[in-house]
Amino acid sequence: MPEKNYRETSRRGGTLWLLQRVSAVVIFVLLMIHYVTYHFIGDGTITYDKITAKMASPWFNLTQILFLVTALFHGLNGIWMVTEDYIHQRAPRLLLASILIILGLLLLYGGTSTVLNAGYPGRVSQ
Amino acid sequence: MKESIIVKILRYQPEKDQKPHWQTYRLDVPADSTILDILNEIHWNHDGTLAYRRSCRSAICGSCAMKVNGQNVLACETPMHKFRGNRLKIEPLPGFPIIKDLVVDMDGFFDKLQRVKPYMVVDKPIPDKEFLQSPEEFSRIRESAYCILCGACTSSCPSLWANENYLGPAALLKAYRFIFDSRDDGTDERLDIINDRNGLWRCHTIFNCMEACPKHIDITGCISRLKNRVVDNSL
Amino acid sequence: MYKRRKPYDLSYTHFVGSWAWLLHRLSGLALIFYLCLHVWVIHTLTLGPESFNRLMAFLTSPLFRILEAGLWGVILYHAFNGVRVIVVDFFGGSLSHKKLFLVLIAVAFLLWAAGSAVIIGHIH
Amino acid sequence: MKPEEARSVHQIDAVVVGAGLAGLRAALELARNGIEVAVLTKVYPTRSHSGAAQGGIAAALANVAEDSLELHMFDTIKGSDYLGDQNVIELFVQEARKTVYDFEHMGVPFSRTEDGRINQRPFGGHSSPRACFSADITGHVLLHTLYEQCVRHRVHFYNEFQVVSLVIEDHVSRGVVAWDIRHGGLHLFHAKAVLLATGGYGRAFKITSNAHANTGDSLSLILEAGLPLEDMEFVQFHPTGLYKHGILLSEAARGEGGYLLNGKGDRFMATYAKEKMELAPRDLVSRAEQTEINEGRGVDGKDYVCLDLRHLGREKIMDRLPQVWELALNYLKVDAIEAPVPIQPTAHYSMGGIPANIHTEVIFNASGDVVAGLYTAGEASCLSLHGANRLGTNSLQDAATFGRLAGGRMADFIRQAGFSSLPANPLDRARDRIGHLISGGNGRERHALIREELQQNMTRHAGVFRNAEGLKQLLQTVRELQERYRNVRIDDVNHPFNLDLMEALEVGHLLNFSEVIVEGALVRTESRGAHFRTDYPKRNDQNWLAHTLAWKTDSGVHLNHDKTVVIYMDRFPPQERKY
Repeated sequence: MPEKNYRETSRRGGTLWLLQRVSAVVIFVLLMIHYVTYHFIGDGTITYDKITAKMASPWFNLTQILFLVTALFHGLNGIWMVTEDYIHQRAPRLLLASILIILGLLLLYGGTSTVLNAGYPGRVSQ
Repeated sequence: MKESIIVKILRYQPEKDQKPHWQTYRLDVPADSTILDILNEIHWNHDGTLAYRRSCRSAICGSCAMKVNGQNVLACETPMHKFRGNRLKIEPLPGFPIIKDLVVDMDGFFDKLQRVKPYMVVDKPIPDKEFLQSPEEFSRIRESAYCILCGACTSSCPSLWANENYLGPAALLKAYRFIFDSRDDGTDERLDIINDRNGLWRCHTIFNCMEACPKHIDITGCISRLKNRVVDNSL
Repeated sequence: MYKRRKPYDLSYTHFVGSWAWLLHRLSGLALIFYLCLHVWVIHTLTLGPESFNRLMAFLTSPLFRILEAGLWGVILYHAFNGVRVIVVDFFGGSLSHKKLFLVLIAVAFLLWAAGSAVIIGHIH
Repeated sequence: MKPEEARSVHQIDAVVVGAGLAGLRAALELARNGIEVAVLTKVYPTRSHSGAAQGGIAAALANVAEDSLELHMFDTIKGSDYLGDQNVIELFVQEARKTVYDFEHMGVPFSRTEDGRINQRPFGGHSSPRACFSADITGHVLLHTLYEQCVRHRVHFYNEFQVVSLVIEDHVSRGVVAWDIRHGGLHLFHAKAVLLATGGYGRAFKITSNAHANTGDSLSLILEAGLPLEDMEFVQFHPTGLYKHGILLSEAARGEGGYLLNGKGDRFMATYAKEKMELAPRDLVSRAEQTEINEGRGVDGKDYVCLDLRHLGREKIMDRLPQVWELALNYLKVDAIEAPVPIQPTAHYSMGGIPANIHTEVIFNASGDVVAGLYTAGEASCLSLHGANRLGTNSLQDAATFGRLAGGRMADFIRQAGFSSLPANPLDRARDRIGHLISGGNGRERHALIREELQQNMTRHAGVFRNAEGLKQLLQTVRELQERYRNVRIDDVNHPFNLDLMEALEVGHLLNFSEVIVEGALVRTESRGAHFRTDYPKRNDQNWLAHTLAWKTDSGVHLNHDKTVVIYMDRFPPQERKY
């Protein structure tokens, strides 16, 4: 009997699969709210003042950061899942995983700092 | 009543061909012919070098799965009139290596099946008579027991095309058949085997397998239940 | 033996399920790309009102409004097909996945039409 | 590579030829006994035709109604038209229950009763619901479960190996020679014990429920080895073959309450078997159908009658008979929920085969001397369990039970036996045969045409009804075709997966034993079970309560009727068979 080992043991599969779906639900709700509030209510113009006014609310900022975290996870994990199908060697997989994680951290830092820094009108020079 | 048809077949004769090529046959066949009838007609009366597998011709043995006009079917149960225009394009199952013409190498397919411990494991004492199982418990595994191992599903799966080590829908369905059997005691081990990068998590609910399945088994549904079972177990 | 090497068999007739999956992947990749841009654009908030407003004026030009309507479509497709995937995965929707697809995509289309009308209406 | 040399020589304790129910069950038994066993199959194990059996496997479990071993035994004896050996039938019914429970413990998914036991349904000729079933895929689930268990017990499978000759010398079996279909090339298997379990030979007929692979290869090889075949004239025709295709619609369709209607819309079975109606045994129902057709009461004057399931309702049809429904829809575009399904009798099962004693050991004369190390089980064998006619669901049970017993018997034999020496040139016969076909010479004949002619003539003259005139004509035809076969030339001269070669070999086998079928039918001047002579319509116990043994010699078929039927005169004396 041919004994080829097809296994590549990784028990993360289930966790990532579940988180991908949980994050999807969160994003779905936040995104719809985001669209309604930004794009469909009002005249469609987005200005500095409008945004910073909203960012005065810590509650709003929290949702923005939550959105950023879930969207980054969902998107980058999505890329990971797609590439897992096509890239089978260990080395390129590790490389890609590192790139995705670094990219995620950078974007997380950039996004969070925007929200936090732009959220305080006092910091903005008149 | 006969009809004229044009049949293109992907030929590969290992002793002379570098790679597969198309060969066209024009012939007259009865209007109610199946794909297998047409192959037989070619093989018996026109070109004996054509190779394909067939046996029961009643859709139960699973020998004659092949790709016809862009989808995997069993040649024996598929009438040519399923496809319009009397033009047929017949290829071996995609994703599997070709041995000759329409005959593919199924060793990997059966090998993967064996990975999921495709047999009932019993730890409890064997009774004098049968193990009791309610009709409801039976109905949970009934559909999965219809699988004829023709390979049409696994061969149709884009995840398999991308990754030849993917267990594939047929092997996962076989795992389901035992994991959801009330008599079986090997569930945890089997769940552990399929909870793998090349196992459950390569299924992206694409549904090609269900389109291809000649027994119309809810394969994707079964795999989804397996995913939930694995996740439930680890939570 | 002849081993065929094709990461994707384009000649395999595409069924609803495989189209849905293919588009889901493509739309997903587009959206993650967009998300990166979005984070970068919003980052100009930290540079003060002038540069931000200048950028916004540029991004609310008619061309970008149309692109925005397109983006709204991509988001809706990905979101509503995602709903279908979740129904299949958790609510036993595998046997009705085609019907689900039709219904959800119809809803998504209506939302897209309504949303796009608003977005295009913002063009001055 | 040239076929002159063997590609490889394998020495292994046990070789099982055929991976259907009998072969796999024997292999499993051998493996459970710690014996190294090789299974050779022309197809893949799960592709064997046992998998097409739909209705059930008989065992008197009495799970849904009263039943007893005695009753199962009586039904089988009566069904066999008293040609069945009653000692074999007795052993069979005793072992049947064990076989089924063993299957259940291996994981076979049986349909269940409300209290969780194996469900049973009525079947033709059985006087109690005795058919243990799994919806309408009983054979399929049994076959797959056995395959799974064989995988678990590390049985060595040689898939797509076609056996080309038996190595038998001085009535001692020494092994087999097989052609590796996939790569080409001959393999010699040197074995202590060989089991022949290649199944039936329905492919000798035009309208048949059998698979393309059911060409009775080992029967022909037995004849070539100078050994006899038994009771070959008894071929069962199943009443519900799909019109024109011959594909089987399970007897379960009638077991679940389906009607048979003629062209006038009457349930014609009332004329032939008032009491059992549609559930009379197969030989009787097939003759009834053929009579209706011959006398112009077929549907629209054509050569078919109808199976009517409409009154069962959608729910029952889809629950119990989904495969029947789907076959009718796919092949005839008939929705069985709304319309009756056109059917005709179809060649289905061979009661005859390789003669063996109650221990499944192959015998070579009327006094029961055995060929050492050679065994047979399942449809290929003739232990004479089914006599002149088999009851539905007894075949799966036969294959499984005697497969199991054969495995045990072989294990005992292997433990005390050594390897017998091989003859000087064990490959000669196989090499000659394949070399002749591949090189072809000046031949012009196409094997497919020869086979087609054989099948049509067999169905016409050796079918449900037979008579001297037709059989004589048929014998002539078979001999002419045998002549023509010498000049067969195949298109494909390459070795890997040469389907042309496979089929040419098979046609040779069909021609070989068809002559025996016809000769046996011609000489047996009585009607018994599935063998019905219009010129001798009565059973004749005085002259013909005996088995037929047939040898092929240079001067034609040699018949012998000295082998007596085992009858327990005090318990089951022959009586008229009425239903």
